[in-house]
Formats: sequence, C-alpha cells, structure tokens
Amino acid sequence: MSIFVDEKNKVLVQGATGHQGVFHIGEMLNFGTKVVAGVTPGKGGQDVHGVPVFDSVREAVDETGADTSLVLVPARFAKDAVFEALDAGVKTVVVITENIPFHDAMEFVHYAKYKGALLIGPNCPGIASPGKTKIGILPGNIFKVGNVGVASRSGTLTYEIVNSLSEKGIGQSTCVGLGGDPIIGTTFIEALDAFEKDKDTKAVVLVGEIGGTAEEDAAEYIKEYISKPVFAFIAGRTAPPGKRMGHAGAIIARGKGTAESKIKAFEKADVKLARFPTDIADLIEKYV
Amino acid sequence: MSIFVDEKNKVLVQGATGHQGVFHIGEMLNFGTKVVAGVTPGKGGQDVHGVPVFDSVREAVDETGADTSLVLVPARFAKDAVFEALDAGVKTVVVITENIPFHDAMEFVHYAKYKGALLIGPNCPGIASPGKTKIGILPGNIFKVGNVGVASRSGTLTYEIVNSLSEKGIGQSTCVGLGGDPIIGTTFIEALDAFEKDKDTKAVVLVGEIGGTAEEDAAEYIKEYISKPVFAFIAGRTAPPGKRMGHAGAIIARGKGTAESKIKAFEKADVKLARFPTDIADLIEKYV
Amino acid sequence: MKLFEYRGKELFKKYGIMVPNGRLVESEKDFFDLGFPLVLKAQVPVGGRGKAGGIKKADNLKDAKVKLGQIMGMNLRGYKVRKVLAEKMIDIKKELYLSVSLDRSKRMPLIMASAEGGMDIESVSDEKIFKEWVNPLIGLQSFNIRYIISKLGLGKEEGKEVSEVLTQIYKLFREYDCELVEINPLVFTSDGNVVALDSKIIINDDALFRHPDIIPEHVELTPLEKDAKEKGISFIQLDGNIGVIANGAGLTMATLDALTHFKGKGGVFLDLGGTDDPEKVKQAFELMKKAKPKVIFLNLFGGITKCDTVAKGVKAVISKEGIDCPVITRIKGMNEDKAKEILKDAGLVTATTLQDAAQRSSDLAGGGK
Amino acid sequence: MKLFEYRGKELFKKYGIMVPNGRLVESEKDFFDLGFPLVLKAQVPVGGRGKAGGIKKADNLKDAKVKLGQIMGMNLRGYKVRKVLAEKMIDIKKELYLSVSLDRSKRMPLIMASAEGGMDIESVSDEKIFKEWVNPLIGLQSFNIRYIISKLGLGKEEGKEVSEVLTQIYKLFREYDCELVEINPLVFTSDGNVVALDSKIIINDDALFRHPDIIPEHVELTPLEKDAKEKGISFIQLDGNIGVIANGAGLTMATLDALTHFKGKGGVFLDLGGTDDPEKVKQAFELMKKAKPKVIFLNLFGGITKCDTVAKGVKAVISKEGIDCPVITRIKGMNEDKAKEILKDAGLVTATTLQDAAQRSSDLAGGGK
Repeated sequence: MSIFVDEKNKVLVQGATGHQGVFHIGEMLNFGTKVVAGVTPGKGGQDVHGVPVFDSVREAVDETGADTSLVLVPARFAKDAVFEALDAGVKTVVVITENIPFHDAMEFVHYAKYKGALLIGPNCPGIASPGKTKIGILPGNIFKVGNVGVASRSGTLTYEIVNSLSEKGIGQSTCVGLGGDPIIGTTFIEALDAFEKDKDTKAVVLVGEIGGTAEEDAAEYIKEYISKPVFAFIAGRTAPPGKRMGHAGAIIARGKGTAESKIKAFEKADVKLARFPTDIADLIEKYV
Repeated sequence: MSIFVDEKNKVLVQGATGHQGVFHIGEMLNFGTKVVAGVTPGKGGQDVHGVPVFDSVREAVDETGADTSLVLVPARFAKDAVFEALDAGVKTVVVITENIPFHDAMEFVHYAKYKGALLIGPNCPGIASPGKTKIGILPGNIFKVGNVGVASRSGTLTYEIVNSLSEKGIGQSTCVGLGGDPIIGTTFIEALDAFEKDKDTKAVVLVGEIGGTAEEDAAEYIKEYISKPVFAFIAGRTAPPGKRMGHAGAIIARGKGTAESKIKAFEKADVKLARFPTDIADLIEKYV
Repeated sequence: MKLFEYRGKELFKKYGIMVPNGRLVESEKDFFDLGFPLVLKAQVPVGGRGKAGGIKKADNLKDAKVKLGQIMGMNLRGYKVRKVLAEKMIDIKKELYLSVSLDRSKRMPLIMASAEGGMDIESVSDEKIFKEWVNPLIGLQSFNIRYIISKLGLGKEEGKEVSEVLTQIYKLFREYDCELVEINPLVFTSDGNVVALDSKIIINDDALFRHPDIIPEHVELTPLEKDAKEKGISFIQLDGNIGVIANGAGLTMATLDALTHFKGKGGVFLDLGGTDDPEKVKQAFELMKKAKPKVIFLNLFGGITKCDTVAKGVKAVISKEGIDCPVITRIKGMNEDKAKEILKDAGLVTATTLQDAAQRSSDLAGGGK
Repeated sequence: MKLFEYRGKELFKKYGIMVPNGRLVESEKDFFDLGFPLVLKAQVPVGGRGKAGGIKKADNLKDAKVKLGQIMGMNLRGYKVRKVLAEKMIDIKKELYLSVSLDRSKRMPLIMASAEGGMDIESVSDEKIFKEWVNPLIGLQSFNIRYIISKLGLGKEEGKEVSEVLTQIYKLFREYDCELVEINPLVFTSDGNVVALDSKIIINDDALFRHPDIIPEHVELTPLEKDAKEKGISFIQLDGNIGVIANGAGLTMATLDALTHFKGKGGVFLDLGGTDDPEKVKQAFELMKKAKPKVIFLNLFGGITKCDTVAKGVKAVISKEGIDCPVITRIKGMNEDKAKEILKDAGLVTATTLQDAAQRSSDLAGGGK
C-alpha cells in the first residue's frame, strides 16, 4: 500500500506543453505513472510523448477519465487552473507552481475541502509512491520500494534524505512534498493520519523547517493519534529571525515559527530528531 | 431510529426573543426537544422559558454544546445567521424563514456542504422525529411514532397528510419539511437515501409540487437506489403555467416543472401516487 | 419581477454592454434624431411579441407614426401596450444566444450559450447549446469563460468581446439577484460591434428590498388585488367561479386540483399562510365576498393558524353582513371541534373530507354540468 | 513587502479610514500649515522606533527643525532614516488594537482586536485579545464584526465606527494581498473621531505583480545584491565569512545549521533553486567570488539541477579566472560521479558527507578556534 496516490491514479497535467510540462510528462511516464492527458488552453489536439492534450480539464476528464491533476502553470494562472480541476471533478490536485499569492492559495485550499478533494502543495515537488506512481517533479531515481513514509515541507532536502534512506536500503511507502508556502493544502497532520492507517508504512519521517506552527500542530497530533515511530529533521535552527530563507513559508516572523519551539514540541511527542539530514537513515536503522 | 435528527440533538434557536421564537421554543420544549440556547444579538443574558439567550452562536455553542440551529430570523438577516451557525460548528441547521433571496440561499447551501453540515430549508416547517424531537414550527399534536418516513416540499399539506396517517394509526419515523423555495439545502434524494438506510422506516411518502425537477431527480434516484415502497402526492396538477402558487418554488416556468412530467417520472419509478392528499394513508394501508 | 426590455437594456448599459441606439417614444417628435429604418417594439412583460404584431419596422417618419399608432394600446397576450421602444435598425452579421439562469438541481448559476442566436432557445437542439455552471462560492472564473467561448466558433477578437459581455451579465445576475439574464440575440454588427438586441431580465422578488433602483412597472391591479396587496394577503386570480380560502401554498394547490377533478373551476384564491389573527381572517373573508364568487370554499388545516381563529373571523363577517352565496367549509387540525361549533352557530355546515367538500363546491358552482 | 507607515496611511485614506493630518517633511517650509504640537516619525520598515528615538514631539517650529535634524539620517536598527512623517498631535480618549493577519494553521484571515491599544500586541495577555476568523469562501460577515465589537466594551456609536474601520481593513487586506494590516493604536479622539495613529501593512511579495500602484520603497542594495537580483539568483546575506552555494531553501538552511554546528559562520548564501543551466551556475559562482568569502562551500543535491551541470559551471569560472580561496564541495545525486570527475579536473576535492564538508569549511574559515 501507500498513501494518497498509487498506480491507479490517472493523471492529467495542466501546463502540459510548456518546457517543464514536456520534460516531466516524460519523466513520469518513465517512472510508470499513468499520465493520460495534458491540458493547455488553445493547444487541444496536440500530444506530448503520445499523451493527448485538451483545451480544458473538463474535456480531458470526459475523454480520459483522469482523476488527478498535476498543476505546472505559471503562478498567476494557478488559482484558475486549480479551480478548473476541482470543478471538473478531479479528486487529487498536486500543485507544483511556486510564488502563488497566498490569498489565491487560501481560496483554492478551502475550495478543495468543499469538493472533498486532496490538494497537495502549492510550491511542492509532488508525491511519489515508489513502484507505483510519481506525480510531480521529484527525481525518479532516488526512490526504493519499502516501508518508510516521508512527508516534507522542503524539496531538495527531501531528495537528500530519501536518497540517503535508499542508499542504506531503507525503502519508502510514499514520499510526499507538502510545499514550502505559508498556505498549503495538505499538512503533516493529514499525512500522519494517512501513514498511521497505511499497513505498509512502519515508520514516518517528517522534514520540517522554520516558519508557522505546522510542526507544533503535528507534535500534538502525534501524541494523541500516532502509534508508529516518527523521525524528524528541522531545517533552519540557526536561521536569523525575519530573513526569508528562500521559501515564503520559511521565516521566523513576529516571534513565531522558531526551530526551538518545533524541536521542543517534537521531543515532547517522542519524535526522534536528526541533527543532520542524512542522520535520519541511521536513526531509523537504530530504532526500527 | 429516525433520520437526520433525534433526541440527542441539542438545539439553539436563532431569533429566540421574537414573537415566533418565544412561541416555538415553548412548543418544542413541550414536544420534548432539547432546546439548550437562544441567540439574539444584544439580548445575551435574558432567557426564554428558562432557556438562556446569548449574543452570538459562538458563545451559545461554547456554553451549551448546541449542535443544531433553528433559524427564525427575518429574511434579510438569514444568510448571516446561517453562516454564523455553520462557522460556529453547528452540524444541523433548519431554516424556517421564508422569502430569503435565493442568491443568499445558494451561498449558504454550498457553504453548508463545505462545512459538512446538514441544512434543511429554507422556507420549510422544520423536521420532527415523533417521540424524539421536533425542530421547527410543525404542529406537535399531529404526529404518531411509527415507521413511515415523510419528506415534503409543502407545509400545511404535510400536516394534512401526516394527520391523516396518524388518524389511521400509521405512525412516522421522521417527517421532514424540505422547503418550498427554488434553492433548498436538503432534497428528496438526501431524504430518500437516509430513509433507505433507516431500519425503522418501512415506507416513504414524498409530498411534491410543481416547479423545478426535484421530483424527476428523485424518481431517477428511486429507480437506482431505493428498495422501500414510496408513495407520493403532487400538488399543482391544474395550476396554470407562469402563476406563482404562493411559493417562489412552485411555478411552472419556461415549460419546466409541470405536474405531468413529475407524475410520469414517479410512475416509471413505481411510486404509488395519491389523487387526494388524504388518500396517501389508504394507499399505504393497501400496500404495506 | 420581469423587467421590460427597455429597463433591461438600461441595466445592460450600466454594465457596459452595448445596446442599439433608441428610446421610448410616444409621439412623432420623439423620433427626431434616431434615423431610419427604425424598429418599434411593444414593451410588455411577455414573450412572442414579434409573432403577435408587437414589433414593427418603420422606414420613415410617416411610417413610424402609423406603426406607433398600431402598436400603442394594442393588447398583447393580456397586456395593453403602454410603452413603445424605438431603436435604430442594426446591420446583423452574426447572432448568438447568451444567458445566465438558475439551475435549481445543482443550486448554481448556469451559463447557456449558443451560436444559434435569435431563435427561441427551447427550439434549439441540445447539442448546440453549451452549458457551464458557476459555483457561487468562487464566482465566475476564467476557465468558465474559456470553455463557453471555445465552443462558439468565434474569432479571437470576437471571443474577447463576448467574454467581456459574459463577465458583465454574470456580474449583473449576481449583483441584481436575478433569476434570469438573457440576451437573445447578441449580435455582431458589420461594423464590428457586439450589441444586445433584446433583453430579458427577471429579478427575484424576495430580493427587491435591496435594489431600490428597480421600480416595479405600473401594472394595473384590480381593486381587489390592490386591496389584498395592501393587507398582505396572498391573492391569486384564476378564471373560475369558486372562491377558495385555504392556508399554505401546497394546500391551496391541492384544493385547486381537487376542484378541477370534480369539474369545478377555481376563481379567487386567498392563502391565509401562517396567520393566527382573527382580524386578518375577517379581512380575507370580506375580500372574498367582494370577489362575488358563486361558491366560497374554505379549506383549512389548522396548525399555527388555529381552526377556531379562522372560524371566528368568518363568523364575524357573516353575522354582521350576512352572506349571499353558499359557503362550503372543510376544517381539520388544531381546535377543529371548537371551529365546527362556531361555524355551526354562523349557520355553516362543515364537510368531512376534502373530496366531499370539493365535489359539493363544484356542483354548486355549476361545474361538470 | 513592508510598507512604510506613511504609505500604509495613504492606503487607509483610500479606504476611508481617518489618519492624522500630516505629510512627509524635509525642511522647515514643509511644516507651514500643520500646526503644533507635532509628532515627527522616522519612516523605516521596522518596529520599536519610539524606544530607539525615531519618534519625537515638537512644540513649535524651532523645536520641529531641531528634532527633524536629529531624526533625519539617524540609523534605526540598521536602516538609515531618509523620510520623516510629521503629523498633527491628536488628543486621545481611548486606544484600541485592530489587525487582520493570516492564520497559517486554519488557512484563514484572522481578525485580532483588543481594548489595550498602543501596546506591543505580544505583551498583551491572551484573554484581552479577541480573535475571529473569516472564511475566505464567504468573506467578512456581519456576525464576525458583531462578535469583535461586542467584546471591546464600546458605546453604540463607537461600535458602529469601529465596525466600519474593520470592514475597510478587511477589504484592504484581501484586495491588496496583505500578510498583515495592523492599526495600533486606533484611537478615539476627544472630538469623537476614530483615527488610525499608526499603520503596519505587509503585502505578499508574490502578489505584487497585480498591484502596480505599490512601488517598492528605495531600499539600498549592495552591488552584489543588486547583481544577484538582476540575475534572478536567490541571495541571502548573513554575518559570517563562509560563502555557501546550495540548491533549494531547505538544503540551504540545513547547510547553515551544519556550519553553525561546527562553529562556522555562514556569509553569503546563493540558492541555485531548480536551475539546470551551466551559465546560471557560472554567474552564481562569479557572484560568490566577488563576495570574497574566506571559504566557499558548495553543497548540492542533484535532481532537476544535475550535479555535472553545476560542476561544469564552477570549472568554467576557475579555469578562466582561478580562485583565491579554498572551495569545499559536497555533491550528491543525479550525475554525481561525472561531477566529481569534472571538479577533480578543476583541482577541487569533494567531501563525502555533509558533516565532513561543513566541519572542513568551518575550520578553514577559522570557526571554533
């Protein structure tokens, strides 16, 4: 098993004919993802690596039965694209696009909830269930099938950690990039809840960073509801307050979101913390 | 059992201190309904028949644990009242108020869906599960505990039919007034679905009327999903097109919503139709 | 409330949608600068004006005078024409249909569009009408517009202009609490403009309180209708001769159905709604008397409106003024027995069932004979 | 983007919120009609101006001149004061706190209000701050406003005025894509007005594209920062002497953490993000050279950004211009082996682990000694 996505997801790509779209459709097909449609307004009738392109999500869904969308469109069109996917009945939306105004994200995150859809991102690398599917831009070669679930607010850092797991022979059930923005659709809590229920997940790795209170919220949740061992790394222990460390989300603003607060919360919830990202693999070897 | 509401519902009344509010809080208490709070902005601290009144739904919910709201406020304040109840976490909202602009109803019906709440009405008499609870303005003395479920778009006509059932010794599991407006929160389909699942409901009565396609939609649903016997009465067989027969919803407009179309649809779904409202009881005696 | 065409076009102008150059005309002098040929259009709140002779072309001033005389005052489907709109004729290149209405099942605004403009939309085949629903929680989005536009076979510039019209009529639909905003046809003129040739706007009556700029057209009310309106009594006037007093819309309709079943014909219908005030019942009954029906049928289910309250109101009128037509009463529900006593005192007999009462009323009114 | 106080107040005025009579002043003549006493306020994008001497009262023209001279040009928490706002002193009857910000956990706008205005909100005890969340799908509703107002202990007329201010700042928050709109204090004057005495507005950088009227204040960039900005390279300047090139925000932060662990101090950070363009890498490396760090630490996980792409860019710079500081590289991921070959060619040794690399960099930079 896996969480959120598996080999059954039929994926359409919004922003299919751009540079990124073409490249990642190819990468996903290589990974084994069922990419069934692309959508680019005005480009209906073309194809990308043999995948048919449609003018609208509604037509793509009608014609191909796609139930999942990968959103790669530029930031200023992202809200419209997500709304379009949700209105067309898509049940899983993965938003890669970065620099989306957070007021837009706020709207589409709540609209996804209204629609009963799973929204991952924005500003995330996507999600991969090794051996089954990869929906996003994560490098396909770092994964290994296994029993560790990974949920992360960071991109490259996730690759780093997943890669070090795989190198040590520790495979993954699902790796989900939650996104580095202040407003994201799926948080640690939803991921933890899903991993807890997933029979093939034996341990969970959380990759957090400064900014917001997602880690503190997760720690509370772990205390109450999570029985599986949880490991964590938090980036930004030494980041100075007020500096945006690349992500709009990763900022210690108005006294909130410090690494100390997150570390303390995790410790209280009996989450094992790694000092260096690559230590996670050692910790898991030791405890699981 | 019953559908939608039972003796556990803890009811607050929005518009508690008005003439209608005071009267119906009394009637509901007499029926056995758990009325735990009233809400009227600016009247916090008062009480109605011993029920405490609060300034806001949020405070009423915090203090009393109310999970259900009966909305009796004037039409122009209804949207705000429903939003307030939903935001305060109320899970069942019964809107009695008539003459609510349908654009307002459209908004709060979808917001209720987002909140995962049950919204009944607007422009409805409410809902009663005999022996358990009554949330609304239905006369309390017409009911009898039993196994027939009633769902209706009309007020007085429902009383008429329920009364004739009770007089013949046919009791009811739940009677729900869905409302006479073009936009309502709960339709025949949701009621049918709930009655189908309710072990104590053996037969269902639908009271329809001209206007819209709610009956046609219900007929389609019955064919697919409903195994219990369904009986129906449709008001307005001889109403002239274009005339509003009292309800904003009861109008044959632009060729849609005729009684013939509804009767035909019900016949196809094997629903037994009564010619006079009081015939329903005879039909049930005959078939159940 | 249905707006007259010219009022709808005023709203279109407010929302930046082009309409033909025109104005209401009453006499010769009103034509002075419009130019010819003109179209004269009767302003009545019903469709099918063209076929009924309510729309005429005028080629010159003399012609316009004659045609105006023909249209003004004519009777169109029960409405006397009191206003005529004169508009400069427009050179039509292409006609579209465009509307926003309410989808009751989905509880959402529904956009409909077709390249087959100018026709009655009910006669256009389904696959030529393109539909798009707008979720009211998020409003009209670019993708909604893109979808509709992509189906109409328009050029890029044309598409842009129709997008703008669509955006504006959706805005109008929401801001003015409309049941319907329809442009049929929306035309492309040969000089490249997009013009709304007709307007059909219906505003939700329940929302008129927040649109003080929408003033109801002067529609003549009968003295009785006026009276009922002032007293806040729901009043429906049909063709028949049986006066019905009932409570609640559903019961009123069921009563009409029952009468019709026995070949009776409902005339004036008074719906008491949820009142429990004997004075209001008295007023309603007086009103009914004034309507001079052949039979009065009082059909009541007492709940909030208690039966004895109604009986008291009826008795008050009869004992004071008497009554010159038969009154059939059928009363059920709250305080039914008390009510029957009171009515008996007033010399009225109550029927036992709806069927019985309806049949008796119909027979007395001469139905089915 | 943090707006300067006077810019925030311009927006307040646009939304109908009263602010004190005032203007930016540069010299004596700018005071001519404001009247005294005045308040002179340094315009810098940081808080705590009062305590740091950036806000001064002036009783007359002479006094104002002196104080203006003191404030203009002073250094406030790293910002040189270049603009001073002069405002007529206001007679304060009551002070409130009012803000709209973003609740990240609930993903909703959060209204906060307190009758304890004028204080740093973080120092007001929790039970004195009233909170109300606004769902973005429906926007601010009357009940939200009623709740907040009911808690502030205001008179009826005062409540109405604060309601209006709240409505307007919520509108501003949404329409201008704000992260924060804060009025602290919002004051009632003795002549019955409600006036925003300060403004704190932060606009979401990602949304600036749709607010062309918001022009970034002139904040001095160092030549390097300017260069990085022009080249679209994410550039962070910290206190230390180790130059770091990494890809991705999380990895950048983790690198800083690792350096600090080994008592090293990060200086310039360049985040390559998701580029796979050797030219861009070259530009970044050139930029880094110009920053003259004591050590350069290249920490990379290759995915979309392939390792060999980066190695090529680095090599291109070194073989052309040479390098005058040690370069520690640590490279993992896509095409790692190719990259190591290339770097070896360029005379650079690659470390095996992040820890090893961080420690070596820190030691070379003189950290921990």
